[in-house]
Amino acid sequence: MSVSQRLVRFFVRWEAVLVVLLVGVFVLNASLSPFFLRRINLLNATFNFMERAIMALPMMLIIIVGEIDISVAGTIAISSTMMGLAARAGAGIPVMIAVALGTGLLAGMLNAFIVLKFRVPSIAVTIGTMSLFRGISYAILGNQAITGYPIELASLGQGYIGNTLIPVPLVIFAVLAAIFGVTLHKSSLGRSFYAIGNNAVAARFSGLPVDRYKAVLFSLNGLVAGFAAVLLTSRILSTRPNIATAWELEVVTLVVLGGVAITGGKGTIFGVLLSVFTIGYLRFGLSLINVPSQVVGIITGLLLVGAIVLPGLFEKLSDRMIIDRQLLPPADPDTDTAGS
Amino acid sequence: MRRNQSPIAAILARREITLLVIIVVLVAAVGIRAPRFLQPARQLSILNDTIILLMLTLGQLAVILTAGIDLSVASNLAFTGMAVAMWNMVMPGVPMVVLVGASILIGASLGAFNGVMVSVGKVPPIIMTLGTMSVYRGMVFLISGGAWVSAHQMSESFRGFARFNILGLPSLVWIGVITTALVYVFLRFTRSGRELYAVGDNATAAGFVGVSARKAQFKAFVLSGAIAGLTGLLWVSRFASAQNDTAIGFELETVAAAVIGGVSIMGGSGTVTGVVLGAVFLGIVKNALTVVGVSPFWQMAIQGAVILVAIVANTVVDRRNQARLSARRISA
Amino acid sequence: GAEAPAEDGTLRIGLLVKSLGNSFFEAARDGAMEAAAELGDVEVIYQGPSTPTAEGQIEIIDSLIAQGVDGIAISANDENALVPAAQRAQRAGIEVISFDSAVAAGGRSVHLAPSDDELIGRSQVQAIAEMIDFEGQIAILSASSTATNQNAWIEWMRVALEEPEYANMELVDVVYGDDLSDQSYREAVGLFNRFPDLRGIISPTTVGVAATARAIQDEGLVGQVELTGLGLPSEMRQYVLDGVSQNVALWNPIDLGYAAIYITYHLLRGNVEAEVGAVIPAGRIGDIRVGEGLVAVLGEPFVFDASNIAEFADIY
Amino acid sequence: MADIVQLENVRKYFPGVKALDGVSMTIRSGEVHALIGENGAGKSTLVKILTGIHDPTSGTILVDGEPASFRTPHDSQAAGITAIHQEASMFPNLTITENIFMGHHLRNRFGLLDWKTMEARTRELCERLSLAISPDTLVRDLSVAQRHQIEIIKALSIDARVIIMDEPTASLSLKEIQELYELVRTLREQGTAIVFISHKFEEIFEVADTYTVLRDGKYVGNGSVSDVTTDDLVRKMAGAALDRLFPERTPSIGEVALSVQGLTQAGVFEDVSFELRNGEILGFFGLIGAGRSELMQSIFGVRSRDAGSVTVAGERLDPLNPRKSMAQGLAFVPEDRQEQGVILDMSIIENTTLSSLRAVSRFGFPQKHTERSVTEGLAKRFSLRAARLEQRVAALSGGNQQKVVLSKWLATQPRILILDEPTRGIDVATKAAVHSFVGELADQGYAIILVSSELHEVLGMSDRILVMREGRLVAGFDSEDASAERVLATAIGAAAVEQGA
Ligand SMILES: Nc1ncnc2c1ncn2[C@@H]1O[C@H](COP(=O)(O)OP(=O)(O)OP(=O)(O)O)[C@@H](O)[C@H]1O
Ligand SMILES: Nc1ncnc2c1ncn2[C@@H]1O[C@H](COP(=O)(O)OP(=O)(O)OP(=O)(O)O)[C@@H](O)[C@H]1O
Ligand SMILES: [Mg+2]
Ligand SMILES: [Mg+2]
Repeated sequence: MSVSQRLVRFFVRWEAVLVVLLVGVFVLNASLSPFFLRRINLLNATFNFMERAIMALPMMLIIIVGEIDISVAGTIAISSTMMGLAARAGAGIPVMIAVALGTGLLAGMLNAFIVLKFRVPSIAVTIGTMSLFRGISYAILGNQAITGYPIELASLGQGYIGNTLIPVPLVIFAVLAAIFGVTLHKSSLGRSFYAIGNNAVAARFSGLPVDRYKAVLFSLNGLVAGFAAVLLTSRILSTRPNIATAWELEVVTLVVLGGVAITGGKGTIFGVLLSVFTIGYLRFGLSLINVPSQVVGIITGLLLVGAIVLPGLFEKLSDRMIIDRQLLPPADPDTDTAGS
Repeated sequence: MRRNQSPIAAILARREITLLVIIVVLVAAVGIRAPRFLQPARQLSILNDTIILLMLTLGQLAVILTAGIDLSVASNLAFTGMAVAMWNMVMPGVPMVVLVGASILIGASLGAFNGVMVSVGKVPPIIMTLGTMSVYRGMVFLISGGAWVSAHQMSESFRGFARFNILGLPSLVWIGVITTALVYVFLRFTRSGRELYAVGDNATAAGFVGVSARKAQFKAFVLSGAIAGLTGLLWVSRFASAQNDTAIGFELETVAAAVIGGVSIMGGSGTVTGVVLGAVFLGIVKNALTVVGVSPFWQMAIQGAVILVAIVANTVVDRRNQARLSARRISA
Repeated sequence: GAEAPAEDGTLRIGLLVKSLGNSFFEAARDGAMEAAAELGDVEVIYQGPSTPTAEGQIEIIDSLIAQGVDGIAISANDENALVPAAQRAQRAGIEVISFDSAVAAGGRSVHLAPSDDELIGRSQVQAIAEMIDFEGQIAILSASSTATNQNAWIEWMRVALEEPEYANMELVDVVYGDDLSDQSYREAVGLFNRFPDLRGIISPTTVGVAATARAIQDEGLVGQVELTGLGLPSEMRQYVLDGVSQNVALWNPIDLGYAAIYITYHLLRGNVEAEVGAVIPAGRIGDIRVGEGLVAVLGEPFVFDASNIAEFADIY
Repeated sequence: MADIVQLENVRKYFPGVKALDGVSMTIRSGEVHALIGENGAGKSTLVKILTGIHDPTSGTILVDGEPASFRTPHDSQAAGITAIHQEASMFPNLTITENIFMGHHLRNRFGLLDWKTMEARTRELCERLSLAISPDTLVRDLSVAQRHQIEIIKALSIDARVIIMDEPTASLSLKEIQELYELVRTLREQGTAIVFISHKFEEIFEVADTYTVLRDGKYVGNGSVSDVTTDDLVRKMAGAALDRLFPERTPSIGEVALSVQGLTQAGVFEDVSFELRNGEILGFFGLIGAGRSELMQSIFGVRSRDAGSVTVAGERLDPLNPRKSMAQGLAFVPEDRQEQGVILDMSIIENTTLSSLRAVSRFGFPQKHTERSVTEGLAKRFSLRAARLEQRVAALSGGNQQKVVLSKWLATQPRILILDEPTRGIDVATKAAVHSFVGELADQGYAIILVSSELHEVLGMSDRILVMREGRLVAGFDSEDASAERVLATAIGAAAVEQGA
């Protein structure tokens, strides 16, 4: 393979494009703002997108098995609300966390139940439960806010590891990402998820417990949403029913920009990690030079589209190169197939 | 098989009927609580309130039929609405016909951008329109500089455009009816319309008979965009105010209306009748909650629950019909 | 506390609003720019999230901290949720005040209220009472149920309605239009349906009051259902002139932004201390007194009616 | 007999694959031209080039002696060429009428679609094939055989001069196949050229006049069918002769391995009871739609049942629990390989180990080298034709995909194998390999259920034959007293046989 071919081949991989984007974001931001590359700023900036980043992990699995969960933000709202009620009732922090996790889990299980029991497309079901979950928060809280969380709670969502400058949520995200990554890419479970996403019928006929895995993933998504609710609540130390508004599409955006096919069966943890930090730091960098938020929206939107178009272009290019090569008189038929 | 089914069973097997029954029950239930709700004037006002959702959902239908989705409709609406409102503000003399044409054109161009990137650039529709959802929304801010266009900055004819009366019905309703009829004819009686179904149902098979998936996707997005543009004008005229967050969050509502109306999110199946019922259903739910006097804090939860029930009921009934059909195969 | 100003002596102050693309805040920005021009050594950074969320505002506060601004004036989407971020800013030596919509006491020094909550609540009730001759059913159409300033005003309206002169008026419902045109419109129509004898609506929110006016007009209820509220003159001009609403009130958002910058500036320069009783000079507006709870009140809401609204409509 | 289409030195390269490498062929009117070759030889690719779906990389196509270029299916339709494709090419959610007219809808003078005329045409065409279905029936509500007939009607609807049939009989049963032969002959008499692709030689000798053989994308030879024997063709296709299609065995039948009692799913199969013994090949024959596949799916546990039980070694298998079935040594090769068999976007290795992940894993993590060696062994055993084992299964030809499915199930080291149409769509050499392999397995004591719609296969392979009709077991035969006539008669139903006789 020639150098140019190898280069083209490299860029066919989605992740390669994302790496370039991330580097580009860093270079651009560093040249535009002197504050960007400060370590403390880079670390602190993560506080603002870690809940969504954490949500992107189980969402990635759900999308890989060919489903989707639009109700995550609603789940965060209801989990935070329940957690707040627990706090009001005088519960300690462990109980509060347990309540949030439990609520999220229940919400996820409800999604799983409706999707799997009635065989309704998950996008339809979760559009409904999105309103239902958030609606329950409104019904409970009305125009009230829950405040007065114990200040110790803050050490979770806005705290640092020991005396370092490393944010707690970032570390939690790193640990979760490692677990999710290993599971997805190395374990037989992950292999099964890909199989299910590619062809659920064939997966079932191959003896994989498709429905059980999907139920687990929906529940897991709810559970993690409950956890995201804990982090967010601890970060803002209050709860209102409009908490995490419109996050559902942001989480989905993180996942699909990471190269996870919305039709299922394709995507890597590496891509999602890159997408999380690309978007996160792009937004942070642009806000450092005070670009209006709407313009930030335009830029991230174009980035999303561009990141998809580019690998496709490279792929076309590389296919053409390979076919061109074949059209030359075949020197050695063996290398011909092996080289592909 | 159809042929040995009784006519009544054939009617009941239609998915739309389930929804119609649900709607009738809903209206009756609300009517018992609040008899005023049943007055023709009220029903007309609900219809009026539902038209824009209905029109957008028709565009959404076209895209979903090709196994796509258009999440940029609401942003498109906001942008086009702002653009024509600003034009009207700057040049109040420009006749409405021109603005109508412009709104359709602007909307169609935004749709065409989606369409080109999806069909030629091979960007999955959901990603493309997630992107343009924020791009178009940001563009509203760019052209308006963050300011609104208010009633007094609009010409009399602009403000009155969505509500002047023709034969006892507001123009908004007429436009909705005409759009619905046109989309119906397009989907039922033109090759391009049928090709949307073909492409969404089985893209490979469509390729085998020379139906281009790319062209179909492009057309669907242009149609969706054109309708979104027109509704932009209607929205701004109806509320006599063009704002930056006009119709924010409306995109998921159109998807919900389509899904409730029995449109298969996988593509290839869905009808205009279903969409009309789906949009009307959502419109009734929203209006009924304000009329019945449910605590405002409960509205969202109830709306979510009702949507869930409708979707589940619709799917389950459909499945039961399917099962009946296949059981009959063996015995036939 | 005042931190050493930037090297060239220019103070950088962030004006953080609820969301960008809102006419009210665009006017406040104009006022802020005016103040900056007068003061000379101030640079205003106008920012806000694209949708009115607390999370979006927190993100911006963090970026303002990272770029080392000197002061931040916030109109908060959520008084509590912003507190931790605002405290982070304070710890970084940034002067944080709130204006228009408060940050809870722990997260700011001074709050610049456009007007006194009680005054707003009472004057709105008085306005609608005069329109309906102190008799009949009224309703309130608010923004979102989570908006704290709205809720404070509504509480005062309820209190005011206890007064004997309003004995013949009945508050039948409070509904929420979420500051969305279509939702507000629908809620207004819902009120007409549910309460055929409804006489008046108070809508203390700019989007809501305009949408309600439109709904009254569309339903042919002009004269039958009266309307007042807090509305931008530009948005409401048409309806006031058409007689849909006899008058609406609002403070001057330009002055609000203007004063917010002056207050932040003087606190930063150490010219005044943030304490009850402090008097802060605010350019053409004159002195502003910091009252109980470190709340400074800009003034009384200004009432726009057919005689004067056209004049203000061109300004904001 | 005029030459209609001539292909000269046509090549088609995909990235990494030379699907066609210099193929020439002449299609003449009034002639049935068989196109044969092993799996992956390039037959379907040729069809796609002729129908404007793929552009040839190089080479020329002449229509009536004039160079033609088929950029889209419309072009080739305009030239009078149409095809019944190997892959499912129907629109399940659309009506029969629509399926027939998609791509060339009729329009009235206003430019709008003329549904009346189209339905009338459809009705006409259906009657021509004596298909009694309303034109507005949705295709998803049709049986497989009916769908196939619609495909044929579709081809007829555009008065084609050349009709290409890519394995048209693969999912038809005998009755429909006979009807198809009739139709092919009628068309030939009317001067239509037919290109007929099949892996079943008896079909080729039954209907074809001439043949063209492809091997590895290359043209190998052509000639008149009357001049050759099956052996000749096989030698041309594979480059070597084939010993025999069915293995020679001396079965030694052992204990009961699987027992099915009163298994019922209302309206699908009713009250089915039988026993399967170790070392036995139990053939299941029936017409398409007899319910065999559904029965097998239910036994394996991927389809629910209303009543009855399945027992293996004294252990009852639960409904809808394929894991338990697998734990008891069951393996199930389903009939629809694209839908139920393979994961198209995953590699050969990943497909092969999918059902035995636990066996190739340590602590839940699949081990690369174990997976590879398992897959390599199986690929060799089935002479899988693939560039690399990491290749996506989607890039394999149909027959090779089937081999991957077989490999997957053998990797689970089963004791009881249920094979549903295991040789559908695979070439004769591989078919023989599968047969001998199935025979070997039986000899090693495996218990095997072989469901097939190919009577010869059932007769040639089975130790015992059960016949299903309309969801019920109607007869059982031992291999000695099973004859083609008797088995077929029970499958069709006595009345039909008398009529036919
Ligand atoms: N779209 C494609 N991309 C890449 N390779 C392909 C594609 N289509 C076919 N091939 C390859 O081209 C070769 C010929 O395939 P083709 O489908 O024409 O075989 P076939 O003769 O029809 O086989 P079968 O009898 O199994 O149907 C195979 O090696 C196949 O893997
Ligand atoms: N008459 C029918 N009408 C509709 N669908 C059918 C019919 N028969 C079978 N099917 C479906 O088509 C698929 C293919 O099955 P196939 O045509 O091989 O027949 P079958 O009923 O499975 O029985 P058999 O294997 O005995 O032919 C099956 O999964 C089944 O669901
Ligand atoms: Mg083939
Ligand atoms: Mg079968």
